[in-house]
Amino acid sequence: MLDKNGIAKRIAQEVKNGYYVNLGIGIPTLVANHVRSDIELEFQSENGVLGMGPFPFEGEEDPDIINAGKQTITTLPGASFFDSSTSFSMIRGQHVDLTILGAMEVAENGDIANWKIPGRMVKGMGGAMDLVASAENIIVAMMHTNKKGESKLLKRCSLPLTGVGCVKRIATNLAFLEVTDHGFKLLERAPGVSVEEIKKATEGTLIIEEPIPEMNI
Amino acid sequence: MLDKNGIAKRIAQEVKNGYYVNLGIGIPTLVANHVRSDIELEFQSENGVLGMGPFPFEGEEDPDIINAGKQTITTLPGASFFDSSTSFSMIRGQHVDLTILGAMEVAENGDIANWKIPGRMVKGMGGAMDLVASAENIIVAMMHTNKKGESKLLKRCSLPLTGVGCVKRIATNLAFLEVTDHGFKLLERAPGVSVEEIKKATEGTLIIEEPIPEMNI
Amino acid sequence: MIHKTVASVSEALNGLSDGMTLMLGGFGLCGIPENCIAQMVKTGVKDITCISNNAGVDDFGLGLLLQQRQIKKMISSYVGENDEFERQMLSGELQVDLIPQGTLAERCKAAQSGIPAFYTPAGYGTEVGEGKESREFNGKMHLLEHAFKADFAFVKAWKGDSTGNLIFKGTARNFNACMAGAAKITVAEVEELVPVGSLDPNDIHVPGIFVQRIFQGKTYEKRIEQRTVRPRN
Amino acid sequence: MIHKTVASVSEALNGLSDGMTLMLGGFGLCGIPENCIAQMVKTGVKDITCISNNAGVDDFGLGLLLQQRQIKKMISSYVGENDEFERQMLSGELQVDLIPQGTLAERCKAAQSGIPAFYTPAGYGTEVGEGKESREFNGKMHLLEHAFKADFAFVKAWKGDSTGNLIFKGTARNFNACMAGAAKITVAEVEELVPVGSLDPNDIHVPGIFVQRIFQGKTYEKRIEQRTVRPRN
Repeated sequence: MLDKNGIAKRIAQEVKNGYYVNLGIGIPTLVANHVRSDIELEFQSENGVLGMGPFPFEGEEDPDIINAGKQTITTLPGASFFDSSTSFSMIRGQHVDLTILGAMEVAENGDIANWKIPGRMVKGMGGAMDLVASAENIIVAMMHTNKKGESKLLKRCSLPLTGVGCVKRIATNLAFLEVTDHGFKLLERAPGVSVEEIKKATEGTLIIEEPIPEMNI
Repeated sequence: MLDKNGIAKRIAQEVKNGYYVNLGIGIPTLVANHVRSDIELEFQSENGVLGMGPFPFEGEEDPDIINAGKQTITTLPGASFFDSSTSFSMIRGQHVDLTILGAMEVAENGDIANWKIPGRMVKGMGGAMDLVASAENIIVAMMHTNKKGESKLLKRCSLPLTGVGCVKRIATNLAFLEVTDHGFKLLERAPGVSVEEIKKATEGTLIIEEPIPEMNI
Repeated sequence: MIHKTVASVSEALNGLSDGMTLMLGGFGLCGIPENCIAQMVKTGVKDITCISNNAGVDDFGLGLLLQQRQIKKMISSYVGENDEFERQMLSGELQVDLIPQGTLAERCKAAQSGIPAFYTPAGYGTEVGEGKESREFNGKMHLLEHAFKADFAFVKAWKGDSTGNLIFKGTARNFNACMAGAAKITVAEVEELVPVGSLDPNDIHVPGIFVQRIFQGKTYEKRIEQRTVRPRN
Repeated sequence: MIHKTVASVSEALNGLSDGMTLMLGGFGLCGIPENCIAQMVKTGVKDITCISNNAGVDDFGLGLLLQQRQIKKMISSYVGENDEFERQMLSGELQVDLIPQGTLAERCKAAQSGIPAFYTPAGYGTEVGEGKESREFNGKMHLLEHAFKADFAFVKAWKGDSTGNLIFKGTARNFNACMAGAAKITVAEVEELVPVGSLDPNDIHVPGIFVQRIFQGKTYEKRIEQRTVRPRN
């Protein structure tokens, strides 16, 4: 079974040379720490920066330089700042190659819900709806089940949707999966996790073509 | 009767404090020379400059700094450069207060034609269609008649239109007129020009409320 | 050159009245018009509709106006950092229109640019698309979205000059650059008002034509929401 | 950081073939991609559709491609400075689509921004509006206009770095900034390729994400169309 860093590590393997990548809040943010150093890539943050670097050293925080999670950040050589409209030109215009974001629910048809629990939690969708409606390449990073132990990989989402039929791959603490026309296709098991465990934790249709390899992370 | 500079001089009186002004090619360009020096204004050129100044001194021409007529220009303190999309945001978004342009024909309902003579001359509309479709305040600068002596102030335009019902005022070598719901209203006569002469040179409906004052330029 | 400097924030907000619709720049607390917000708290203007990506935090930014119940409606994309906001929303005291961030930015940009409406894929098939016109382009469904209409836009820049030219620093540019010129009157507050001619015409982020009033803000707290740092070695 | 520098203009144009649709930056002869055009003349690529505000003059800019009959169709707003153009158009050898300049710019911008279509008042009630959908917004009629689709965009900047960040000088920015990122492949030619990190991230006009290939042009003639000057006193 993977922890959050493990999930990030597995997703980092999906980052290809030359990619512009947008990372959501939470586990996705950790992906930056695990990309192979020989991969050329740049991180885009929708609040208006390309070429994000690591957090600043203490005392060097600049309130005018933050990421979409409102965290103080630094920039790398070659970075640029721009306004929100230009930022979403990059996103909607499919110039961002890979979007990695968290989810409350993913459905076997690729639907995703991650912005609202009616009557209980309403934080807003931020840039997530633009990202999932536009990106060709969307990976969800999340736990396989919620705090109550219920599956987050469903036949149909029960929560208000963020986007329809858009999720391509999913990395969880238990597995790495692909969304296909016929359901969730199990690609890899997390270290030490059996196919049976993944089956039990997945409500949506699970396509299993044995043997299912264990992740190599 | 006015020459081209005279027409420009009359139009210059319409430029109010705080105006952003777009000048077309030809007579409109001359307006810049005649605005009262205590008027605060800025000239916008649709190729991407705000705060245009006079032509450069010989030897100081910069091929990268031109106006929409492709003439080398200078900029004044407070100027800015921007791309074509931003330029037309200024125009379509009605941030430009006054547009002064030439015309081949103007109709009594405010239609204007100035970009095409079918089969003979096709230069294109450039930014004129955006300007006339957007500006609240459009003044046409032109000769009252064409080279053949035919009126350019018509009941209906015969040439392909640049815009519909958009012209507000017209300054010609003979007169200063306003476009109203009922036709061209004669506001002023050019120095030494009689109402009779203006009548003869105007094909469209001419509204005359005597006495018609002579221009004060 | 057209001069737009006003003497004070109070002069800058001249004409602001109850029930108006305002645009406010900033992302989180980054690049927010601190002086304009403080002045609104002071004047007590109420029943306002705010178009702003976020709603501040409980005790800063738009949170200050929420505390005073001055806001009737928020049009935002993300409001997760504000408990008072959530309380007012769930109790029905506050109307809230949550829209995708890119759509928010583009509806500002459209207002600035004289584009009355445009199509975007964001939100199609979700609650956001309910009741909206949709249409297929290139095999993909899109929603028709309209330009905002606002009475005032309050934007905050790093440097500006008397003719309204603005320059931003870092990610404080965000919505400020899209909202300038998107309302009937745009008020810019700047950290430093510099002499006309001292800014390079090539480096202007917002040309002065989009700004009607400009003033130098008194102080800027620039509060950081998430102070994240890394160890020195 | 992603490196995009290519060794030569010939490498930059790799994949360009007959019948393609191209965007070319520039206004008149100001800011045109001189090296890319020269290379196209050299390769003899033909039947191309050019989206470009102007068509050059008889012996420079796109006029060079017109001379060689390499252009099948021009999509422009103003073509008044080119006799050969007028001859080919009137004889029917050349297809010409004349569209308002602001619409041209916005259709590029829309392609760059993933906006498939938008409404503009420009051209309503004229030939330009014939056969197009129209619609009333705010009591005024507008036309529905669509994003362009192009295979290559050739843009020219003053300075650029290896990751594709671009900075323009003066009015040479024009369509170059709107076309970057508006085609499948954007090629930027620059007067000076500077080291990554030497451009201030606040001053970038076109962020590198919109550019796929970049190279330093060999020479720039930068011909002036209308040399206008004033006397020294």
